[in-house]
Order: sequence, then C-alpha cells, then structure tokens
Amino acid sequence: MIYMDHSATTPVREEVFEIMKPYFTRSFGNASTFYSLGREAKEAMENARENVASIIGANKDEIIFTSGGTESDNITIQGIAYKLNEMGKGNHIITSSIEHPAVMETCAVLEKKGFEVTYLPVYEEGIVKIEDLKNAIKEETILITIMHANNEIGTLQPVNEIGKIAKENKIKFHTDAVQSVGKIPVDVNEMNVDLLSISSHKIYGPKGIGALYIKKGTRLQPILFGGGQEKDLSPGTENIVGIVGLGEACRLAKEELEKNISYVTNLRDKLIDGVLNSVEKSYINGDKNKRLPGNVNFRFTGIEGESIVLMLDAKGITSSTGSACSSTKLTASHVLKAIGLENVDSHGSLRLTIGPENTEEEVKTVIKEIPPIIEKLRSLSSIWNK
Amino acid sequence: MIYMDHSATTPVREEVFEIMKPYFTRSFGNASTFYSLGREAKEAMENARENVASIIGANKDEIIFTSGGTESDNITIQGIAYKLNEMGKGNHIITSSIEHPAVMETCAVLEKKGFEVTYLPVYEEGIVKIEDLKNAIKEETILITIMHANNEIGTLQPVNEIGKIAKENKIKFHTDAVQSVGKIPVDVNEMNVDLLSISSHKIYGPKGIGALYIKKGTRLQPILFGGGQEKDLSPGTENIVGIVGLGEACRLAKEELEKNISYVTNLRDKLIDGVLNSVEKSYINGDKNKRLPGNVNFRFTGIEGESIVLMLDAKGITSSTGSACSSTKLTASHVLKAIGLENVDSHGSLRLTIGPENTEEEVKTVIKEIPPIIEKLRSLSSIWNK
Amino acid sequence: MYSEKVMDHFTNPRNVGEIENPDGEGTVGNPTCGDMMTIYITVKDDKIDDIKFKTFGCGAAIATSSMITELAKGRTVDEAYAIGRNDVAEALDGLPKVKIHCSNLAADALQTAIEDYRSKNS
Ligand SMILES: Cc1ncc(COP(=O)(O)O)c(C=O)c1O
Ligand SMILES: Cc1ncc(COP(=O)(O)O)c(C=O)c1O
Ligand code: FES
Ligand code: FES
Repeated sequence: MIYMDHSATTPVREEVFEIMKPYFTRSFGNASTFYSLGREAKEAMENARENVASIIGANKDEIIFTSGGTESDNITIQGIAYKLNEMGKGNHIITSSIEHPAVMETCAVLEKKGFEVTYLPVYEEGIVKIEDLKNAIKEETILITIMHANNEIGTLQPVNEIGKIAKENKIKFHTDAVQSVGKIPVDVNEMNVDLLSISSHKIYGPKGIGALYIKKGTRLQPILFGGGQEKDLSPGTENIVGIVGLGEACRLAKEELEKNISYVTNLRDKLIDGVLNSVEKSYINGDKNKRLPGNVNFRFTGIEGESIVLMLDAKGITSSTGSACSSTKLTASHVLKAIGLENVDSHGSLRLTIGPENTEEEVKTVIKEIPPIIEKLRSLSSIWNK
Repeated sequence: MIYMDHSATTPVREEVFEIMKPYFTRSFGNASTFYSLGREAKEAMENARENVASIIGANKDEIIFTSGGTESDNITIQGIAYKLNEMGKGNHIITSSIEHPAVMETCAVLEKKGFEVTYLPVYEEGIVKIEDLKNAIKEETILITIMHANNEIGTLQPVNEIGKIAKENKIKFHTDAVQSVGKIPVDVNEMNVDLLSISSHKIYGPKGIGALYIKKGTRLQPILFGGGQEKDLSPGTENIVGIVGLGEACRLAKEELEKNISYVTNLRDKLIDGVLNSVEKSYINGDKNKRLPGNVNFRFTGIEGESIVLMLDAKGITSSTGSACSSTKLTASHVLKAIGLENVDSHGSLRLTIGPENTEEEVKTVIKEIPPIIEKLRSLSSIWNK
Repeated sequence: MYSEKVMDHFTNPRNVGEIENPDGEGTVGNPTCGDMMTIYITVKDDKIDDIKFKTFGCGAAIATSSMITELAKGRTVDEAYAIGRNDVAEALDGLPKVKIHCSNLAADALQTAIEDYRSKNS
C-alpha cells in the first residue's frame, strides 16, 4: 500500500506505540487520584504536556489536553465568544472561508445565536489578504480565528501578520494548527497567538486526543462540565495513553522537523512536476509555494474525484478528494469553492498528502499510475472533449 | 499491588488490548474516508457499535461514540434541555443529589441559564424515593436524569420505576450508567430510558472513549460542531482504537456478567464482614444490599480518609476516599453529605471497589491490613477517645 | 504528591501522644474541616524539654505535626515560637499547594501552646 492521505490521518508510529504500551495494562491509574498509581499517570501526563508545549514554544501550564482538534476548536471559539460577549466586549468574529468544519460550523451556530461572523475571502491562491482583515476589524470584534495550514489545499496563512494586527487591536487570535504542528515550525510567540489547536492523529500519534494552547491569562467560558480536569475546560478521566502518545509524537516531530521538511518538500515537488508534465489540463489548487511541504492538490478537467480515488485505491494508492460526490452532503468542498472553482472544476480534485515514511520509489509509482487513470476516466466522460 | 479502586478506573484487559493493536499502526484509516483503509476502520467501528448496543439491549443505530462518560452526560443534558426548551416544552429538570459531577455541574450551569433543577434527596440509604420523584414532577418538567449506580457508595437507584413514571408523564429519562454497565444487568427497554451514558475505562476498556444510547426519535441540540461524525453529536475523527476497545470490553463483560456478579459479590461481603467485625466503630455508607456487587464504602470514626488511603498505598493496596482532604476543593464529597453524614464523619470514609481479577487471598490481606492502620491513625488522632 | 520526607513523617510520626500536666497546650483547627491538632509542651530552663502531638487530619497534617515537634524540641521557647509556617513546609521539602492550609496549623498549634505556657508563667 502507498499511503498518501496524511492530512486525513496517520498511523501511530512504532516508537510512539512503544511508549504508550505500559499505560494500557500496567500504569493505568486515574491521574486524578493521589496514590502511587495515580501519581505515575500524572507524571507521565505532565511529561507529555512539556513535550507538547515545547513543539510550539509555549509553557507547560498553557497546554490543556482535549479529545482532538474538533474539541479544541469548539472550546476556543464558543468559549471566547460566550465569555467576551457576556463581558460586553462585542459579538463580532472574523474567520476565513476555508476553515475546517470544526471552526466553520461552530461559527455558523454562533451566527444563529446573534453573533456576527465575517468570512474573509482567500482568492485563487487560497490565502487571506491582510488588507481584508484590517478592513473587517471593528469595535465589536472579539475574536479572529484563522487556520495556520489548510487541510485540503495545504495553503499557509500569514499568521504572524495576523497575530500582530490582532494584538495591536487587542483582539483574541486563535489558529487551528492541526495541519501545521509537527510539519512546519510553529511558535506561539512569533505568531502572537492566544489560542492554538493541535490534533494528535495528524502527526503519528493516536486518534481521540488533542491539545489546546491557551496563553496565560486568557479566559474561556467552559462548554463541557464535570470533574474539573484540564482547568475545568476538558473534563473527564484523563486519557493517559492518548496523552503519552501525543507527547511522544510531538517530541519526535520536533526532533525531526528540519529533516522531514526538506525530505517531504522534495517528494512533493517531484510529484507535482511528474504529474503536471504527463497529464494535459492538470493544475495545482492553491498557491504553489506557500503550502505545506507534504500537500499536493491536483485538479483534472473533465472528470470526477471520487472515481480517481477509487481507481488509485484499486492500485493500492490511498488518496482523497474534495469532490461533492465523496461527501455525504453532495456539495463540493467549501475550500475549492472559496478558491473560485466552478462546480465542474471543483469535482476533479485529487489530494495526495505525503509523509516522511513515503519513498521516492512510491512517488515514482504514483506518477506512473495517475496518467492512465485520468485518461481512462476522461475517455468515459461526457464532458471531456479532447 | 492489590488494586481495589475499580470505580475510579480499570486496566485495559489483555484480550481487549490484543483486539485494539492492529488499529494503531496497520488498519489506521480515517473511518470517514471511503477507500479500503477507511472502510476497514468503518467496519471495525460498526462491529463495536453492535457490541455496545448488545450489552444494553439497544439497536446498533441508537449508539453514538463519545470521548467518555463526561461527554455523554453533557451531550444529553445540555442537548435535551436546549432542544426542548427551544420548542417551548418547559425548563424543569429533576436529578438526584448524588450524581457524578458531569451531571451535577452541568445541571448547575443550566440553573444559571434560567432552568430550574430539583435535586431529589437520597436519605441515609443513598437511594431516591419514588414518592419524591412523583411530587417533583410538574408541567414544565422536560428531563429526569438519575444515575443507575453511584460511583462512591455504589447504591442502585430504582431506574425501572423511574422510567415507568417518566414514560407515563412523557418526560425524557436519562441515566448515567457509567458504573453499572458491565457490572449488573442493564436493559434500556426494561428501564424505559431514552438516553444512557457509558464509559469504557470503567469496564476494562481504554480511557478517552465512551458511548451514549439515544432512543430512536430522541432529538438533541448538538453542543460540539464539526465534521458531522456520530450523527452530528460527537464530531471529530473517529477514535477507532478506542471504539474497538470499548466494543470488545462490552462483549467480554456481557459474556461474563453472571459469573462476575456472584464472584465479586462474594468477595465484597467477605470484605465487609471481615472489617466490620475487627474494627470497632466502623460502618458501611449507603444501603447494604441495593449496591453494586463490587462496592464497599466504609466509615471509621475519628480518623481521616486520605491518611487511610496513603497507609494502604504504602502496603500496596489501592483504595480511595470521599474525604474533603483528598479533593482539590477541600470540601467533603457531596455524596457523603447527601446521605446525611456530619462533616466529621464524612472525613473517615474509605472506598474499596472490587473487580473480577481480585482474589480471595487479596481480600484476606486487606482484611488483615486495615485494622492496625485504623488503630495507628486513631492513636494519633486528637478527636478519638477510646 | 507528597515528598519522601512527608511520607516518612507520616508513616513514622515522631513524638505522638499526650503529656499529662503539660506546661503549655494548644489546640487549633476544627474537626468539621477535617483537621484538628493539639500540641503539648513541657519547658525546662527556658527550653522545650518535651513535646507531643495528636492530630486528626490528612497525611500533610500528620507530617507537619510530627516535623514541628522535631524542630521545636530542645530549642528555647523564643526560638520555638519563631518557627514559621514556611519553616515547617521547607523542612519537609515542600507541600502540595492545596495542603498549605492544614499544614499551617502545626506552627499555629505550637504558638498557641507557647502562649498558654507564657500566660501561666507570667
Ligand atoms: C485543519 C483541521 N482542523 C481540525 C481538525 C479536526 O481534528 P480532529 O479530527 O482531531 O477532531 C482537522 C482534521 O480532521 C483538521 O484538518
Ligand atoms: C457515575 C459516573 N459518571 C460519569 C463519569 C465520567 O466518565 P469519564 O471519566 O469517562 O468522563 C464517571 C467516572 O469518572 C462516573 O463514575
Ligand atoms: S456523480 Fe454520483 S454522487 Fe456525484
Ligand atoms: S487535614 Fe484536610 S487537607 Fe490536610
């Protein structure tokens, strides 16, 4: 199998799994208890917290563990919105038009509850313009939530500039860094960010665990209630196994960051060139340079993405698409719409996301397998005229 | 180590861990994707859903997976309250005074938001009275949320009668069955329950995963927003490893239920008799019979629970207490208060919760170790006069 | 949660008990809060000659009681009176934040006992 869907999820690395093992059956204590077994769990948890903090340049006590990127986004956006609104600070939120549903849907719900949300355009490049952000800010603005790297087209947002502007205007700034942490440098200080979401299963950690950076002094209204764990923000018995896994995944990702960036970027560029050169009417969605090292998002005129994915799958290659047909709602990805693709074009997208365990050999195979698939599908297509 | 804190958490069973293993590094697909790897994950998930449904006599499509008991409780209570209130059905909730914080704190927050909450008393036995429930019901009542088995004193609530009354009055009934599923028979039909919370780590499954039974046709307002997973109620990439583990834990628990009940009950009764007979001024908190097979909650006059737990820990015995001194808030457990213990008495509680892997030998050891510890602490105590 | 020193003083508390006809006696705390401590002293040549305690409370409460009896024994009354809340915690290699409250009681109890002694001997 050639796995090239790393933006969807990643396997747990063997090294990470090894570290997790003892916490299933032996050191399984409840971290909120104070006897030896609980203390062991607690220590492991605090060690992991240190590793998570370290990969984003934060302090240990600014990290809480959550059940994943989705919960981190919800805790932040609902938590800031309700808290600041209650304090009479305003009801306006600025976000981009290519956020993950965890941000997008949460904002949509807040709109129904009387908040006003501005969705910044991202143009063909898939990147927000600082000018637009400046124009959108008003007195009532309480939160800017703009992702670091997009999950579909991999484009990088100018988070440092955004953070600077947010700070100047005393507006809280959150970034969904689920796709960027562990893949490119992320530093909360350079970003001037107040809140930052992390998910474990995108960086070779286990699923069902994530983290949220909360800058010291930032107050959130909780949305889940219970035993008070994780500063009252993500209550429930601590998922020690998951936490330990996320911690180790961060430690390894940090250690290998430089090496992985150049390795993966090289594979990505080879893949892009290889395919664009051999398939006519093929394009790259989103800015070619300001994108994640591992993200490739092709567009092939005249065919539909789900069928490409299935044909690649039959060849043992795992990929994905933003095509409407692959979604349960049968609408094209809002990201592809946001970069201006007409519906017909938006259907022919193919996302290949590369990880450090992919090889040059695999990339060559993919470059070889794609053209005949595209040709075959086009030969079937009612809208393809050579 | 003699582990007797099974109500706090349990280890992952070897058999459960074995089943989980392939999903970490090999079948690690994102269950929301449609290629082979995703389908594998999806199948494993649906198989687990079947096992969870089966242990409570539900249908597979009435089960959603959550990040744990806390999330299940929150999704339910907030979800029903907001939904029915929005529909103009009323704003009154009935619960008990010994619920887990996940229910208790959520109700407290709803009170602040204008809901009215009745906390039924539980008397010395730690059990609500049906008469009190009947008297509490009024036209505005939209939800009854009363736990099946209490986590501290193990007492069982009359859920079948409660369900019957809820049904007669067309009020939604939720039970937090985190402590009862897998330990005593639980059947959603006999209970006439509309919603029921489950947590995996209490029944030898992994932490960070739980489930919620939602009777067909029951509508909830979501509190977390994202990619639409789990019927839009618990969004986020599915925690396949956790789900598979919970499924297997349920399957095994169901298979061994009868056997475990008689085995654990026998150990519990030996432990109770052994200690009560050898320590003067020692008592059992909560009803002696209507309690979980594995729950023992002692009370020793004149001493404080944290010190008992620490001394037992030094002997390799893991236990817990509801003493104020062991909580970060330095207030005694609300459960002990609810059964009418004066503060001084509430301090001397010791909870030992037995699991099927405990042995008769271990129970004997505990019976032998406890009396000298109590004696030593009493000899230090400024409020103990022989 | 607790340092090794705390655990040592908790599991092997020093100077436990009561003194009949002490020169000074001090009780602080409140059993409803879960902690109550009594310290008994005898004084010879202006020095703490004997000191004993009885405590109802958590591990920290017991360990701090035990520790303060060791710190005070043999010191002059004034020196003993000057032992502060932090001195006890420090001597135990620190205490968890939530436990500061009950561990403060030890210094208070000793001071109360010394005040009792002084009021009887002035
Ligand atoms: C950008 C982004 N945000 C949030 C999420 C949600 O993370 P999780 O699946 O851990 O809930 C994802 C991935 O699904 C993502 O790609
Ligand atoms: C009765 C009860 N409800 C809810 C919970 C919360 O479950 P979880 O730890 O999975 O969030 C627990 C255990 O902590 C419990 O005992
Ligand atoms: S063509 Fe079948 S779903 Fe779009
Ligand atoms: S005696 Fe209660 S916290 Fe120490």
